[in-house]
Amino acid sequence: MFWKRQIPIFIVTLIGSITLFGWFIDQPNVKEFVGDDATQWFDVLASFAIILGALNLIKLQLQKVLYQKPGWQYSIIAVFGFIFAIIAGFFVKGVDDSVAQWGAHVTSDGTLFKWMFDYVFSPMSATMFSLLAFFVASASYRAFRIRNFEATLLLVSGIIIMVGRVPIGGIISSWFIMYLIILCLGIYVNSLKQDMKITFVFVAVGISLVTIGGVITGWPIDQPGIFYLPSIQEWIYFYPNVAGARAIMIGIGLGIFATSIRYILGIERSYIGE
Amino acid sequence: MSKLDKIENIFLKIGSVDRRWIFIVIAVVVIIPLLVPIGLPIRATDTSKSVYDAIEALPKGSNVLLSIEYSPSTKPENHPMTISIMRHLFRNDQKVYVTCLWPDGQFMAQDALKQVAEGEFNKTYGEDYVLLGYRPGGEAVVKGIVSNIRKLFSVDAKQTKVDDIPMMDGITNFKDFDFLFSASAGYPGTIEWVQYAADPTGVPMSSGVTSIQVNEVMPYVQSGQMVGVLAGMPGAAEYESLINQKGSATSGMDAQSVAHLVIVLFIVLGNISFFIERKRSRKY
Amino acid sequence: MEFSTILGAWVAAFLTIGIFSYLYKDNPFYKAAEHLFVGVSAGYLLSLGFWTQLQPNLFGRLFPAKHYDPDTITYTIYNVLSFFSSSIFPEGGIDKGHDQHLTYLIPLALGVMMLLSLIPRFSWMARWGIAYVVGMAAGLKAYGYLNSNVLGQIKGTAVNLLDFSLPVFSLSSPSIFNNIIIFVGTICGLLYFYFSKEHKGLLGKASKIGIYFLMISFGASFGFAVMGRISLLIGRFTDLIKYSGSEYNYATFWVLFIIVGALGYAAYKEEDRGVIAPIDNLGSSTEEE
Amino acid sequence: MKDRNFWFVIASITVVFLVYWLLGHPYFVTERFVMLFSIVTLSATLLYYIRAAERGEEFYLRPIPALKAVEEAVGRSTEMGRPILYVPGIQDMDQVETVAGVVVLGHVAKMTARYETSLNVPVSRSIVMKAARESCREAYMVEGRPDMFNEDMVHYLTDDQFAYAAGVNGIMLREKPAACMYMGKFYAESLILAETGNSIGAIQIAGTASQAQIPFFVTACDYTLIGEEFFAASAYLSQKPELIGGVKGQDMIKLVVISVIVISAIIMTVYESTGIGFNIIKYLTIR
Repeated sequence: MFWKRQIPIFIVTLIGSITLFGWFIDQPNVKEFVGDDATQWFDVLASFAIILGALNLIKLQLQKVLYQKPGWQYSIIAVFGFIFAIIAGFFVKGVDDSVAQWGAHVTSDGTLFKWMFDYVFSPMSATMFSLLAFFVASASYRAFRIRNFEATLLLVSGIIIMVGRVPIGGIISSWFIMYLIILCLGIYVNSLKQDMKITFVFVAVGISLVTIGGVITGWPIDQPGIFYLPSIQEWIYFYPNVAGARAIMIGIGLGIFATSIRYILGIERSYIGE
Repeated sequence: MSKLDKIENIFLKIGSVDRRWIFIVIAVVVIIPLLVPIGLPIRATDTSKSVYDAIEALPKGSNVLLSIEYSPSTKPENHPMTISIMRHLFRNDQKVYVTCLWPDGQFMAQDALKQVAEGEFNKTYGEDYVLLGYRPGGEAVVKGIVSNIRKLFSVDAKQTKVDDIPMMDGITNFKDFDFLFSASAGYPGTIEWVQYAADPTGVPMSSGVTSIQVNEVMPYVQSGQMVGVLAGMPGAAEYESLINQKGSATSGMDAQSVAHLVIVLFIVLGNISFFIERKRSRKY
Repeated sequence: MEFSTILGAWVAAFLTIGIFSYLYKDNPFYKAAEHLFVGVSAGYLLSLGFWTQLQPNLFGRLFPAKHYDPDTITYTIYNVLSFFSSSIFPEGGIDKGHDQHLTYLIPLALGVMMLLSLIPRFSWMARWGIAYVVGMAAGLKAYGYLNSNVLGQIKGTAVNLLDFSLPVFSLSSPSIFNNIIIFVGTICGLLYFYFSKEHKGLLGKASKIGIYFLMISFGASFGFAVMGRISLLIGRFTDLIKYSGSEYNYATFWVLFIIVGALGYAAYKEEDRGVIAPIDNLGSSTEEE
Repeated sequence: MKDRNFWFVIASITVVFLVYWLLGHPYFVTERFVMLFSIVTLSATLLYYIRAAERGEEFYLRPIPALKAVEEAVGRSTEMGRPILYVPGIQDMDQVETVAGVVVLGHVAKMTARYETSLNVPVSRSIVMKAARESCREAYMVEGRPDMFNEDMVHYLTDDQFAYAAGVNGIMLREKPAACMYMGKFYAESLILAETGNSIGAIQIAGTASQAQIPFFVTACDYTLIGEEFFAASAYLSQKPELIGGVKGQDMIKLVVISVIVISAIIMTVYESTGIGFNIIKYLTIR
């Protein structure tokens, strides 16, 4: 119990207090630990964690092959991929020492490792992510619903950003948007009053007002600015969006702060499975 | 069955279509504009313009630190930014120092330098630009550059001693740079540069980020901790139009525009069938 | 063009289209590409982590070339290691510009303990390393986040609200109206997350406004997320179009032809046997363990 | 002044610090004093309320609709005779959100035990599987229905992100759960899950703090716990005093932050328009 429970809690409290209060201590050793070594140690541990993960994965895949579980043929491919990457990483450099020594080979041109990066790793990781473009499209069709006022606000601001930020938003006239708004308001009025006549009068008056305005001003594409998509987009993005994002940011900051303090003081111990 | 009901039925039918049709539509609207460009005019947003103005205002021969923090998975968004920024810097005869916080970033930096510095501008390595390369440690690297860059980067990416690189004369820490541009796709990246380098030293910085990240860095731009930001591929395209040299982002913009419109259309169509369904379920 | 480049283009085209074939349905091409990806990325990250972290940063600090002296114990160990792998431990110490820091034996020990946790009997050993990571992150992040996310943002919001050098209203440039928007939005957004009082009356209204601001912000994230995904897709298609050129021997077309042909043939066969293709591909043939 | 020990410790720390300060504060980074002050005050506030709650003081928490909906959803599943699907995110236990997700799972399991509804929990990490199993077993024991618990209700699919999403989708389409709950850390798969859940007409309740995924959940799910709401959920459902105290403490900190914003804005406005006062921004800037 002592080794498994008390020591880890002690380590957290010790390291946590050093890294937290070290910021206030003007002493070279402490400063160096807080400013550099603490993170470097973390990176070293993270590399060990990567090795651990890789070993775990290979263990799983090999078990699959050995016991011939369903889909074991594919596991052979996974193991092959791993071995190939390890060979490129540790055994076959592909260039002379004068071009790249061991260690520099993972970041130099012309090596087997770079080839693997360029033609195997890059295309696959990029493609995995770009699959999401398709899923976004299908979700936007089948799942993004205007269920309540909040969702409406979200979708409308999302749509304005999406259209306003790309070139096509710039060629949509503000007058077109005004007509669109009139029509949408017409639908709203209709559902409110349930009377075709009122709706018709409302829409007719609205459309003629906009048209008169347009004729007088000569239909400038980006005037009035509050109906021009790139301008509204810029405003949303710079003001209401920042306000919301800032509230979330402060909230996250406080949440992380509170959790960290609970860790350091030993109130929360979930990380060791309690 | 009234006319309205018939129209409603059509919408409902469209609403329940197999998703593979939607996939095909998206693939087609992205591929066709790539093959047959429309050439929509690109209008720069204010945040992109501020980046351009800040770099344009630097006097000739300024020291600019360019930090590359992205991997191939976001290359389409970040790489065009890096290339445009390099073109702008080299055209104005600035000295460019390239560092990487991501290991894959070094590949990206090499690619861009090979294309722009060697291929287009014929600049001399070590005098006009230097690739300092990747150092592990995330924010520790940022802090290291702020306190003493020569200690952290004792050699460059080609293992040359920095003392032998002419343009490294007089560069000892972050304050010796006049500007920082970070092309970033996540952690460690722009946020760390703001927190540990730009905020404490007051050296102006700007950044090009992936679309997903924009909202995380916007509060910094708004409060003036950063000078503008390039947001995703459209941001890169805007920068290409600002420096008047088209690249891969510009050629992607037509596809991007059309795809966005189609997605908006999908949302609208989907919601129409949602409303019809809701109306009918209320009736019965 | 070099053979390795052309071969690379073929491999890349095959893997890209193989993964895209998942959109039609889960199939052997996708599964093969996916498993290859899992294996390669594990090995790739391991090699990268080793050569950019462990070798230069850990071993480079334990056995720096600067203090090389074969008579000391550390370098005797080093020379033994060097005998096994001269690429990792080159002769004369590792020259990465570091001084000797024997304190790095601590992370080495924690790391080795982490690896030992693979053995079920020692599975608790990983806890020490985890504890270090948790403690370090807690200390550093508590300070960093409080400084830049809380104090920094308070600073950004606390502006002169009645600055009459600015216009009262302007859409896309700083104005008093916009300053007030940010001020009110931030405070109401924070109040939405206030839990220990019922949201009625003034607090209720404020939190309602707060949630609207949050939703606008999420809307913007939504728009940007869609934008990012589409950009990446454009990037992939641009590459595929490049690989379809004659200098790559029309790799894209050939690969597309082969994969579509094979999938089409399989679908045709299935139909022949009277198996109706499932409507929703995602659920059709997923594997569960 | 109820908590004597607390005030005593605070007073002693202050005295010790004052003595240290008067002795010339060697090794202290003076320009970071504001920061040290905030860290100490904020931690003390937090600690005070946690201790108060542990002593038995009761705090009110406002109702959150999404949490009420959890019980409704369980009830509806019972009526329809269909299972409940619970996804605790795709990350490991080192993420705070996963931990919160597993805690909430415990409460959902209590409800399913009470209503005799079946529960299905696919997970993507083996450690999460162990933790989730324990938490379900415990819940069924507490409700006095250990007979209803079986280990397979929590089962491991795969570590890989998209393969996991595909696996969960398969379960949804085959079993047609009446309610789907997504509580934990999510990445890109959020959208795939929510879309499928939507297409089978399940009640969907999501909870996450992953900023980029919240919009997808808000638009595709019936209820969403946003950010801090999600972290507070475990306090709501567990009614454990130390957790409720923590929520109360964090609320107090929020009030402090809001007042600081308002006061600083007033000071800035007065300072810049009339020149009276001082530039508070200078004090908030920590190098």
